[in-house]
Amino acid sequence: MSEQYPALLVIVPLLSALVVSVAGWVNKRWCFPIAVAALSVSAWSSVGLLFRVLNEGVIVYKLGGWSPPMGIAYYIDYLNGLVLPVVSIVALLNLISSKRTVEQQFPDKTGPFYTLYVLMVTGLLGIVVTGDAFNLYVLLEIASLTGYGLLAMGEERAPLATLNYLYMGTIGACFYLLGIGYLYIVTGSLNMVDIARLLPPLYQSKAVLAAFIICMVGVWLKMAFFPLHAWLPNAYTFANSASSSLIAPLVTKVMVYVMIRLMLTIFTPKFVFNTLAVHDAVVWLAVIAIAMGAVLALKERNLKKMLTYIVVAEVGYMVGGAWLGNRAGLTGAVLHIVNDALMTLCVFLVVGNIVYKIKGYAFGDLKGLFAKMPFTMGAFVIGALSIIGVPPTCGFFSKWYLILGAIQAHQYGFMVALLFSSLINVVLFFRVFEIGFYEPFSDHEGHEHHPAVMAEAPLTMLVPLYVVAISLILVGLYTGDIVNHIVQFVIPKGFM
Amino acid sequence: MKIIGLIITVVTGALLIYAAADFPAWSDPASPASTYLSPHFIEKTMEETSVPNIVTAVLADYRGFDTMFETTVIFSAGVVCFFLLRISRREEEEPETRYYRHVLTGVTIQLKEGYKMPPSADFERIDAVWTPPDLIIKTGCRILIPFVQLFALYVIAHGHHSPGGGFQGGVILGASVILLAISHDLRTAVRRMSEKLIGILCAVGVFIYAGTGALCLLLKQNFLDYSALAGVLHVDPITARSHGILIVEIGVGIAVLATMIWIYNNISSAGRYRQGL
Amino acid sequence: MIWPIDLAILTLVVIAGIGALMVKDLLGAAILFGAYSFMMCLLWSIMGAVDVAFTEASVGAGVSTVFFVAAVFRTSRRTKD
Amino acid sequence: METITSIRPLLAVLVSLLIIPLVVVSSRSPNVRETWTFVAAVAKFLIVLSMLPAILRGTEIVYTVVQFMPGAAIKFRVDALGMLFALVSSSLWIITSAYSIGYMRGLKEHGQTRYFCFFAICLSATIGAAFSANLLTLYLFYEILSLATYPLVTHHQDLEARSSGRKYLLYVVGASIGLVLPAMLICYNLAGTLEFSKNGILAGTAASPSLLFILLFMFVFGFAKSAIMPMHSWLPAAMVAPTPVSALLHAVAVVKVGVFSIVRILTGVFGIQLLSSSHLGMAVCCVAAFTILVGSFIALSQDGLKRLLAFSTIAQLSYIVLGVALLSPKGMTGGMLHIAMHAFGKITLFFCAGAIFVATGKKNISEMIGIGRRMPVTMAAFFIASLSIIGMPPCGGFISKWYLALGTLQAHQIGFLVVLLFSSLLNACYFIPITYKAFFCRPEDAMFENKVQEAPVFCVVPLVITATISVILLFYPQPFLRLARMMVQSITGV
Amino acid sequence: MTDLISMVVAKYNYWIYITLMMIGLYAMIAKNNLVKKIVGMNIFQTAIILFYVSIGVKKGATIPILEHGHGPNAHHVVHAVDYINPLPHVLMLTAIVVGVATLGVALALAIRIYNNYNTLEEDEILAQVREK
Repeated sequence: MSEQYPALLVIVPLLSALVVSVAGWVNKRWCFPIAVAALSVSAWSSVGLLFRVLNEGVIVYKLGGWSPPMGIAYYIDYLNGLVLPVVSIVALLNLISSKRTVEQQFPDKTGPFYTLYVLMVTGLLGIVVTGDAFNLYVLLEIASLTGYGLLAMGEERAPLATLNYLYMGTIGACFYLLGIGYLYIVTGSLNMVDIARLLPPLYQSKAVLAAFIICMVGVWLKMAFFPLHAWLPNAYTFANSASSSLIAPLVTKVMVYVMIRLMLTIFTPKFVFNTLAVHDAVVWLAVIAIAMGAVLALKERNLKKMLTYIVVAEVGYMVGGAWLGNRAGLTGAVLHIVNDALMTLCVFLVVGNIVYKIKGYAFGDLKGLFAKMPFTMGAFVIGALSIIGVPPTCGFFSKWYLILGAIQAHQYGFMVALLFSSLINVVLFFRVFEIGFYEPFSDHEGHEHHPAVMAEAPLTMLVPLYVVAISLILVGLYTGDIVNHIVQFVIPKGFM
Repeated sequence: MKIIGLIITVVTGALLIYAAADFPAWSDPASPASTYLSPHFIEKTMEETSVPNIVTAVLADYRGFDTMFETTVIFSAGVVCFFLLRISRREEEEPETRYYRHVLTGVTIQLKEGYKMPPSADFERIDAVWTPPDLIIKTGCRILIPFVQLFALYVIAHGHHSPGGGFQGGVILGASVILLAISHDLRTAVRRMSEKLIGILCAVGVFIYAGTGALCLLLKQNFLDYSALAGVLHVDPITARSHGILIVEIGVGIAVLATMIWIYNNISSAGRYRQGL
Repeated sequence: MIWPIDLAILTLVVIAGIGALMVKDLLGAAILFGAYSFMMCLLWSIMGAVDVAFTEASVGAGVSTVFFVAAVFRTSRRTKD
Repeated sequence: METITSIRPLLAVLVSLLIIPLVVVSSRSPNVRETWTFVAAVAKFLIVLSMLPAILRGTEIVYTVVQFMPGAAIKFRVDALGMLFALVSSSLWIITSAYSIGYMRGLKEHGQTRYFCFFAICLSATIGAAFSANLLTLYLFYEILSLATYPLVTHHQDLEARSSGRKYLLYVVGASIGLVLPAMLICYNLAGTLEFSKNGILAGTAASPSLLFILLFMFVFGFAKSAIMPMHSWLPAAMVAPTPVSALLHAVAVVKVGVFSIVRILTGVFGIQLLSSSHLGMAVCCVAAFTILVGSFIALSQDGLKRLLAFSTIAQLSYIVLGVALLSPKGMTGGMLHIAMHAFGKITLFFCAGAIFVATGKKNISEMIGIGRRMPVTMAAFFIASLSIIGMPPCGGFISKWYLALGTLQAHQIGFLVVLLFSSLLNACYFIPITYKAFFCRPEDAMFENKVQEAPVFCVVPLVITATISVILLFYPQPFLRLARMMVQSITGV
Repeated sequence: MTDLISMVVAKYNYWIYITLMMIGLYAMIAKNNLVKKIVGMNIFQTAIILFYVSIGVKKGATIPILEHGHGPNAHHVVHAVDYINPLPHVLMLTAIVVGVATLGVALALAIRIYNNYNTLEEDEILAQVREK
């Protein structure tokens, strides 16, 4: 069965999304178990795939039995072998955690919600696993459309924010499609590996240059890379917490994966860093992205929106790291895809718990939260420390590689930006801690004994949260193994 | 915003025009796109899949995986529209006064809150903004719809040999029901195809496609490799491919048919399912 | 391919497109968009993309226009630009 | 040098973390909870002690937990200096635990479970820092310590605690992320490793003198816990914490980790050859001397007892830095020894301040006139400890000061000798009057009744013990002196 | 000059596609009415489809449906030059479907927005949001 893992990975969630949809009309209670089972199979096969990749190297799976470039093929190498388990496990954990929220917020629409949820995960997994440039576009649209649906159900302002996201997302996806069209017109192929094989004689072509620029802009739009980030904060803030904690950790990270895939596999580092040689400019863009993300986050008086700006800054980390053009930087960027997905999931799950209990996420709502929800806030502390970059949480190690890459590439601006954003993150999170810890201020040196009223989130929400929080530390401790056994094979040979 | 838009547009346009200079000449038979992959499709399709319409063959077989997700896209659009717009019975406030119309005479009666009409075939429920449908349109459409549907079935079935296929046929089928909803009213259309049926049909359509693929997988072939069906269908692998394509086209047709109606129902009534257009 | 027809349709496509965006009535915009799609469909059938043209005729000129009209009916025809 | 691989360093770090769940679970019954703390404290001390014989034999104990990348791992190496520091802090934890019980219960503080939990984390981090074999591990435990101290500093959860907590974080975490982290990465990029070595990892790399200078000061100021001026002002602010916290953390664990880190940087990363050949040691000495003098002067003008002790700590910490940065064997021995001597002296002083607060509620020196009549034991201990800090016999502080003075002579730096002596004079100026006024004031000025009423026994016994140890250390300064000498010998070969 | 003119003439389809695309893009950025933006979005998408279809065009070739597919002459030799490149058509069928799906979702969102704010003009909505 293990040779069919690549198909199972995507097909099982797809089929079960359909079953969930039908179950929604028959008996709503079946939806959740089916969805969990489907994503568990996905997670299982993605981990199985990762181990197969570790043992056997690149896996090619021909869909429909047609060999590429005629048909569509999956290529699973170290890069997506690493990203796949992250996507599926993050989605699974969030699904389990958000059960109560979904029942609270959409009592009548659990069926469609879970359908869209599983479809979205299908789309994201498909994006990561596919080896065909056009197939990626189709899956991108699945992920986006379901994402719009999920995000739009929220507060009053959610539909407008989502519609803006839809405009930007469509422009982004269409730019990507157009870029692929440009590649197709000069090479005649749609298969990523095949395009890479055909491209070298065409490196000087204006069409290839334009294709690269258009694809990049499209992908940047989708990942909210500054200054194309304007859609993200509102769309994520006003959405319901079950959706935002799926989409915030995964969508930007998967798009970063697509960017790295474009750079490494389709256009190859030789074109990107030698022929084109604009990486300095992009790194400076990333510097601005990080700085602006941090500063804009500082302005917010609202936990969820603050976190969305941190997501914008983190995108800057990864883009900058990937464009540093050296081993350490790229290692950092790839590692940060994994780490940031987990970190963002952790903090957004916390927001989900808070919203479930307190029904608000403005700073004013957080008073006394350490006493009310000590376990949730404990996990929040771990997530926050990871985002700040405190060892031994995983956030530290990706930052380590990114800074090392910056030093080796003599991009001191990027290094300063990373440190600056870490410091701002300290301010951001400790501001939240302060509100949760001190306010309302205890009178007269706190010698009174306040019996704290605990109102902790249910266990189904806490257990996934703690799984994530502990995995932040575990991933941090096993960074060495991840880098030595996986990430270093991601980077093509001969890369600096 | 206008100025920013103009600048962005001009810059993008300039880049695209600049790049177009390096394109192969338009309609050049020697361009890479025409010489690299397409000759294989054109020359081998008949041998490999036994389908004369190359587009259908490539769509449903060589790149069948794309098409499966294309169907999924349309399915998810349907679910999204339902998810966003449909106002559930619990949230929906019943109007204070209900209106019923006697079908034969056209007499309309108004019921205040609390009163209910005994179920009767002679009366139909109508909305406050109800307008009598035009007889000519009503009759014309009633005559037209069967032919539209027949044509749609032809398009699906004949997709192997002529332009068309599951998608186009499905859209036309859906359009015929939408036509019914427009020419009569939404209640009539929903009575013909209930919401639950539509919702299930969408999923079933995609399921036929993906399930066919999964069946191939269970028959020890790769996903969507229709030649695996040869044993089940008792034909040779090439014909099995052709049949496989037909099966998935039917799936596409069902999914598209149902989704188009679903989206229309939700948009035209803003999720209330009362009065359509 | 007959290039005058091709050129004429291309011109019409652009005009219909601009018209759909300029007209100060959303219902009009919807109908003009239908016309645009139909012109596009003709253009593609001239180019030999019969399947694409067929799809565009049923989807772009047909169902999309209906969706637009339905949505405009449920919201408002008013527009400032 | 011979090395043994053993898991004991890791156990020493983990043992106090392991009891945290137990502490939390038993939060309803304080006696059980405190028993767990004691168990952990004693266990930690015993584990550390069990490694002492091996260290004294001249072997090193090594344990690698995880290897992240070449030259950077979570790795423990117990050497003489680490052993010295670990012994001091783990032994004082036992005493502080006892004191905490008296203090916290005496004042009916809230959140005692939280307090004991974070105290345990702090101790783990301290031992971890003491045993760390490379810069990365040191940084890791340094950061954990910073963050785990924050809830302790802000224990009272009022406005003052919040602003102090902000200041604490701004200085300590801000400096470590903003300065130490990049400096560490630059080092890693230059040397390809972060492992402390005898000759320093930066020796022999292509670093230019100006880069070395910048790096050195990024480290010295980055480890802001050492309170080298101008990075000192968090320490007086952090005195809002409950007194046991100030005692153990701001006299022993936290600040000493800062100083310890600087010592490691000077000896293990730069190496004394590099420092002396590039005259960077002098620069550090100057900064330290400045801190000593200014700190002592400011202490002179303080009225709040804990604030006075804080500024005194700032000055004393720089003794250690000065001693090591002199780069002469005697000076280094003195500096390392001062880690232990100052710890026992200063913790006694803080205990006394806390005991006074528990018994009378007084915080300011001006309100303590005549207090010796009411709390004679406490004030006697206070007197002994202040002698130790001043550096006068019969206390342990005398030995370390003696070595420091010899070190300045050995390094031919008479200027620093003057600084040392002058600052000792200043120490005397601000400590002696307190004791004097406590015992020998005119009866009509006394603010207290002539009736012995000490603080709870849990408060008094610990401070008597630490004061006694201070005295004993003069006559029997082992194993600390031996450890310091071994360390110096291994670095300098003398 | 003649080069330029001949280039302009030879690739006029591409120019038209760029023009349409820019019209759509401009409308999406600059228009104020939400439905107008959606119209612009669809024009933008169809422009890309036009581009792809233009790639497939081949001089002297016919539509990509094999003649005499079945029947007595079924297996005659097929020459690639005789038929238009089918691959872009396949891709664009998918793109059209994606287009209509996006359209449906966008309109659903527009209706929800209208239900909340009773207007489709972006500036009026933003003014209402700011008031709250």
